Amino acid sequence: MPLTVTLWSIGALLGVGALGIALASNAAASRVVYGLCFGLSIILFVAAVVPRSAVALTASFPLGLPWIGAHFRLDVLSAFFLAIVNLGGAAASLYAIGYGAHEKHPSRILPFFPVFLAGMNLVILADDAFAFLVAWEFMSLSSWALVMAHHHDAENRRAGVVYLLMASFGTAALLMAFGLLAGSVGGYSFADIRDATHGPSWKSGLVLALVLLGAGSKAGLVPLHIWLPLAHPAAPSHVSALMSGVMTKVAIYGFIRIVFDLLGPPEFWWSMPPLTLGAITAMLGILSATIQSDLKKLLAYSTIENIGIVFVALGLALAFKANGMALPAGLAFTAALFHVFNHSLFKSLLFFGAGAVLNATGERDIERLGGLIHFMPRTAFLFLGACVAISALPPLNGFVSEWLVFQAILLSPSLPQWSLKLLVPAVGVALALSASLCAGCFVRAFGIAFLGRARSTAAKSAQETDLWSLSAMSGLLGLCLLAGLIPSYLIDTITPAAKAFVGGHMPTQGGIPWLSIVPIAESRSSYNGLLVFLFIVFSAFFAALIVRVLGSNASRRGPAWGCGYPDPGTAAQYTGSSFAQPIRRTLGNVAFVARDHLEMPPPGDTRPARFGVEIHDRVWDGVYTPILRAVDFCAGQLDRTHFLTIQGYLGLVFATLVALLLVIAIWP
Amino acid sequence: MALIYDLAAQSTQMILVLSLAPLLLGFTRKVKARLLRRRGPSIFQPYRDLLRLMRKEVVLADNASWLFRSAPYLIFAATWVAAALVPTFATGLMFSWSADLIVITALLGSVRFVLALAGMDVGTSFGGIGSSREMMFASLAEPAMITIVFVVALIAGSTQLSEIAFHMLSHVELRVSYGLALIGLVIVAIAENGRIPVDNPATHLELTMVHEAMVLEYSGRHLAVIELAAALKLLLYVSLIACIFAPWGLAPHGADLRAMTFGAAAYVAKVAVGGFLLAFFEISTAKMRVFRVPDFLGAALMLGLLGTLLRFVSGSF
Amino acid sequence: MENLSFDVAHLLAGGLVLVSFTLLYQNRMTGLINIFTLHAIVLSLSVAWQAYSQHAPHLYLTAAIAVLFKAVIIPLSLQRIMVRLRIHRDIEVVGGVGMTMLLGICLVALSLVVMLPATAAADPLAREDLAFALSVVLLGLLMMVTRRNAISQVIGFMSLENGLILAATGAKGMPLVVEISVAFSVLIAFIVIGIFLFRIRERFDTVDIQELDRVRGGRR
Amino acid sequence: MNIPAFEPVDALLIVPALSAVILAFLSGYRLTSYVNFVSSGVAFFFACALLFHRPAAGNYLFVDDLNVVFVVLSTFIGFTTSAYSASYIGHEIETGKLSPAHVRFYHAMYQSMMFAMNLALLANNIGLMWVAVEFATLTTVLMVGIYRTPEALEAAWKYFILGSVGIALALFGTILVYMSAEPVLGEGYDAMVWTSLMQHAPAFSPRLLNVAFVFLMLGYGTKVGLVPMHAWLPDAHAEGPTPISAVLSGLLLNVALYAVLRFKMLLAANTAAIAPGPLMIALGLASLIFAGFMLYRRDDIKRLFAYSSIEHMGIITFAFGMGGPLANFAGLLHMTMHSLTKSAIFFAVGHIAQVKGTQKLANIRGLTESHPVLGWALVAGVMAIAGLPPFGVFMSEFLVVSSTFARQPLLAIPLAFGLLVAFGALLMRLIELAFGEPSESIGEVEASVVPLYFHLALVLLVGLWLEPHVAAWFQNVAASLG
Repeated sequence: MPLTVTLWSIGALLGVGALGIALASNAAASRVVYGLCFGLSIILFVAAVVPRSAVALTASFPLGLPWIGAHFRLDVLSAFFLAIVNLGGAAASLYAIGYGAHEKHPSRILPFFPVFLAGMNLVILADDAFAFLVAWEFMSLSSWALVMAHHHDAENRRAGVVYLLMASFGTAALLMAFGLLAGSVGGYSFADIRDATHGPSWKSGLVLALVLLGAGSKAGLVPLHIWLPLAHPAAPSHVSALMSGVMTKVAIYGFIRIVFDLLGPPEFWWSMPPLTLGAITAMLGILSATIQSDLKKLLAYSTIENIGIVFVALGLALAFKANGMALPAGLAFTAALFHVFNHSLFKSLLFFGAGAVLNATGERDIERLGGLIHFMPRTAFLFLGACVAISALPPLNGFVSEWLVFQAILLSPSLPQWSLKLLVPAVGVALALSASLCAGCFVRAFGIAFLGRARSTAAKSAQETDLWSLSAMSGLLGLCLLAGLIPSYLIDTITPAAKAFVGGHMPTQGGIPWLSIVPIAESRSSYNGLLVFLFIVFSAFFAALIVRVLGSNASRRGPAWGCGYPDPGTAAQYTGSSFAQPIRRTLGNVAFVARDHLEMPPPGDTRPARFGVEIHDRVWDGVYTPILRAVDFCAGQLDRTHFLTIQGYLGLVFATLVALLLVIAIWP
Repeated sequence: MALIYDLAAQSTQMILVLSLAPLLLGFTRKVKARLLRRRGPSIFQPYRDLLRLMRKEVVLADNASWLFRSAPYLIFAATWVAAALVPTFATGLMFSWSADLIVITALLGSVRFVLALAGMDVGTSFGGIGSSREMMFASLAEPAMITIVFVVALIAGSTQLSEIAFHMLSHVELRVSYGLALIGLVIVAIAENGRIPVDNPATHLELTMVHEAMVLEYSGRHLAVIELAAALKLLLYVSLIACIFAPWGLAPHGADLRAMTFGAAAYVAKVAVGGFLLAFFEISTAKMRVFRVPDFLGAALMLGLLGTLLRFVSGSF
Repeated sequence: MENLSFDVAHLLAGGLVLVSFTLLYQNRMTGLINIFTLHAIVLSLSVAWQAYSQHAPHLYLTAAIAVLFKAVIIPLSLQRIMVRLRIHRDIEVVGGVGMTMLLGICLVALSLVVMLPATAAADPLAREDLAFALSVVLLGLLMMVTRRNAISQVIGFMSLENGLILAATGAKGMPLVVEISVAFSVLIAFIVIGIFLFRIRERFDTVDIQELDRVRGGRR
Repeated sequence: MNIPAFEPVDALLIVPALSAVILAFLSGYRLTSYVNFVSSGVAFFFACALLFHRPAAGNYLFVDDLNVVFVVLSTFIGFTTSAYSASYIGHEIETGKLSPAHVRFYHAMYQSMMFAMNLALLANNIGLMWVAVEFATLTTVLMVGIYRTPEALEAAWKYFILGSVGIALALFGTILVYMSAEPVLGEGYDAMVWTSLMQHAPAFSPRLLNVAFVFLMLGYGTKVGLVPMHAWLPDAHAEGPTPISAVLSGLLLNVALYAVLRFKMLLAANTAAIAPGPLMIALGLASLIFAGFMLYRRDDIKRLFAYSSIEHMGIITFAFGMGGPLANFAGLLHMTMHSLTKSAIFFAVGHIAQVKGTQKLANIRGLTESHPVLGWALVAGVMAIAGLPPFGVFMSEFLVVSSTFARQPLLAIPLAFGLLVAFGALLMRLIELAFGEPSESIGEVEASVVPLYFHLALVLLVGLWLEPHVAAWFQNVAASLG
């Protein structure tokens, strides 16, 4: 029954897409379309979370490959991810009811937005390789169309090229992976693949590599992440939120589905690529985020960081599962899914905030913002909440998942393999490093954009955003708070998935007094967000009370003190790049080559001194530039054959003929 | 009955740390002065300062926002809670299980987060400089702290401070990783509290200052609360070191009043020693340039990592 | 008798290869055309002999077409075109005559190596024929590749086609030979008398194909 | 000599031939294009009739599962293209690019070309098939040269020379096949008739067959447009009238491919002979990768898609070379989808060239904004040809790549590489063409876009839902291909 409802509403989403084409010219179109999307997403969400028996529901249609058909399956994992996708979808639609009103060319967005939602849902439901890949590419294509919505900007066009190329690369990789899994007989349905006996370990290793390439390129795993910071900012903000907050999660779903489910029992070394890549991704992602001045680019890079964290957790789960340590495996797996959920919440919220700022000021560059906390206080508050959450600070939800990951790491000394013994601590340090850098990054983002004084007239004239957007954002923040204060319920909802995919799960959290969570045992570690939160609130009020009793309440406004220097005007504020400079200097060169140019005119010269920073992305320079060069070179060399004389062409044919005849002549 | 007893013990600890914090500050200053052959202010001077600040009116910068005004209380509250969760005279207090060592670290992280934002709120160049440097130091100090937590947790098999203290008490043994963790923790403590050689709490108009730069715009009661929070933080780290590496005299869970008073006495003694050592260290070193600090903290990080690796490679639990 | 028929067929086929070589050797236009006429005559003779020895009357028709068309009409028209278009009399050869001759010998060797073992089953007459035919084809192709102007290319193509006809007639009792040869003649007619030289004549002073290639202004 | 009973097979030949003769004498482009359209429709109708009624194989003509696929496909595309060419030619006359005399000639040639292709597909006799292909070459050459511009003539001349050489090689191969069959089947027709050849293939002399296949592969491969015999293809596509480009890509290449397939089956049936697969795989991969790289430097929109045709012919040849039910099915499907999609793209390109007044990529910008109908159609078409779902090409490429990777990973990697390289080029071009600031245009679309959207709709339909009967039909064709 839930599956039927789900499929019907997905069909309805496609219908809404068609409606979008029809209504495109109409003024009220956007409200109608987004409203419908909101309703359908809510239905899908409910259908996903409504309690069911543990057995998976399946359905199949005579579509796709004729002799296989299209299979759909709703099991615990897909239900969890469906909930995430449609929660994000609902939030984005609600936000877009208000946000979409500012869109210049709705006709380039309305048809694709519902289709994009439908595509993501289909990926999660697909139960055979063909349907999976079709849905996967469907998702990529529709989001690509959305990225190309503002196509007059050359930067966006470039983003479109890079995005779709990387997406197709990923699809090709997944396609080969499925080819290996299905074997030459072509048993493409996941059921067949599960039943199939799995070949030698090199084969499964190859599949793992291909899946890392395929899912990783979609999720933004280093070094396949380059499209992400280009494409996510290019799209309209509610779409960026979906791409960053939700689509990357779909990619992670793909990874889990193939590696934990289809690929059979893991071997311990499978865990090493995800662990290593995850750690590297987290570090590079957050370091690059810290130096961005484009708010949406910054958010995109931070998405990359979070993806890295998730992959680390999944790698741990693999390692534990391979060694038959059910309980730790369950812990790591739960941590991964928990973080997936959290990130989908606060990343969407952050992009919504960025979109609100973009609408209010027309600026994405934080260097030209500032003081927005005065002009759009509600947005500022919600954005701040999301910043706290993503910086993994208690008592919000980001901390809980990161805490669980650390707990899982603390269990890993009992892993027998030496390689893992050496790898895991390093990964743990990388995680800690990225977490603290993340805090710095978001202090910078919020502090420069929302605090201080307005750096441009655009920022001065900003207005608070509309109620639709605010309600969407508040809803998300509320969920962040809930997930942070009483995580036990969420953990218990993940439990069945963990049981099904890694064989173990955390102890049931429901019964524990005071709603606190206990990963393994009370004596090892426990955390109670609610209590900590209440404590802080209580003691804050207590302190305020004491001060009120003992001290004076007198206060007056005056010019800023600033060590007695007269107010030097807004330009003298600390800028984003100067804020990032210490980190750029100390850690930056891990991720990129940053060179500072200081041009100091000689004494007596009245020119202003100039300071500039040029930043080279190591990944881009190291991996992609050579590839592009090679392709261009080959194209250039081969292109000469286009200008031969007819003799030249005849010569080619002649040579081929003679060569083949020689082969025939010497053939035994 | 037992509940009330536990509650009492817990609240005693909260009051204790709150009242002891300024004293530690004053004591350290006094010792420093003495070591420098000065008389120095009385060790109760910090209390007086706090009271005077509270009575003064607050001068808010023109574009200070609600964040600026609420930040001090948040900072104070979070620090206080964190400090109250570290066993001082007794382990296994009522709420100690509601947060483990990682949570305490993270709570301090939130404090820093709010403080850095408050520093940027008014929009002067000093606040920004302070925040940016604070975050840079934190970006190394926090992972260092986490690695130290790893070491300790891997030794004790738990991240619960009470459990750790208990474990340390029960099997006293010398391990290399202890030493590494201790040194690392001391370095982190110095950096986090902005003491010499990382920062100089006694100066105000110096462009290398960090913590003082962030709170530059604060005045009156706000400043008072922040200063108190800073004092609490210092005490927290001292008692943390004491609880992990010198857990002697800690009263076990549900101990009677005598044990507790004994524990309290022992605690005060430990704090005094800590304060003395701190003062001695501070007068014997000079402040370092800002961009040398990362190396200083990096050392802590490396020590922590080394310890963790040792623990991973040698025994499992 | 059987023996004689074999010898004659062998002689004629070999002669055809020989004439192909002389075609390769030629570097003057008139000479080229005359030699080609000889080529066609030898072909028609061998076809006729095949018709006789295979008792296949329809092959006489093929032979007749060959004589009439290739030995009379084509050479004449080529002469006319040459005169009309004032094509200069000598031919550029890519990489020199000696080189081409050497290549040609290698090609003949190759075709023998390929064909003789392949046709072990067939009767000796067919074998020899086929081997020679293949070498004529390859030589024709070689000529097309190495000659620079259109007429010599056309001649190369026609000699190639002669080789094909030789093979077709050599194949015992192959049907449709006549049709095929007719179709081919049409093809050649198209090339030779055909619209193209005239069209090209309209626009270029020469039918040197490099001129044609120059038209392509870097179009991609 | 008794008159045989009326057969749709004969109709397929008679109708085009007759209308070719008629069209040669009619004038006035409305009438002639109408006649052209109608007769193509009738031919398509009879082709469909073949699905239900198969005549017995004769000495000259026969019908089996394999060539029915080709016949239906080619008559269908001939039909839609005639519909498209009606409006296209109209525009060419208004702009004075073509004189009425030329148009008469054009239509006559169109029909005779259809005749030649049907003959080539239906021929049961390798000699007859050869003659038909040669005739098709002649007609297409004449149509490529129809604009009389130096470029057009040069393209036609190049096509003519290379095509003739190819044809000659193919003939030699044909003779060799006869020679190898003659000892078994005796002199006369039997040794040239497909049906009997297929039956007795195992007994033929393998070595002779090997040599024969080399010649046939190169000869007919020239007309398939396989690298390195491809040189004629881009110019011929670019310089001829657009309907002819569509027909060349959609039909002629398939017809040549059909010939190759037939001989491949012959060789595959003879176990002693060298397996034909590797040669086809090699040529296919070469074409795919080569064309993929060539796409980058093109500046003429029709040449761009001509090279993409080479690329896809490479994929199809590769698939058939791999063999096996999956790969063969994929090859057939891919061929069908490519014909539909590519002709659709050429329809769109023709309109674009007319509204923008140029074929230069550099001067065509922002189509989705200036001409949404065309622009989005082009986007859809290129997405489809690039093998993105939900279009049919994806299904075939999915099968090719995955089945290859399961059997020969080392072959699948260059395959996927070539696909990606080509996709990169197409994508860059597409984004320049369809997005950004629109370039100035000289007209609006007055020609009909129905055939264009009809093809795309078909491709989309197949991508989502392949009709079971069609699937079953393709499957047993694939099985018969071995």
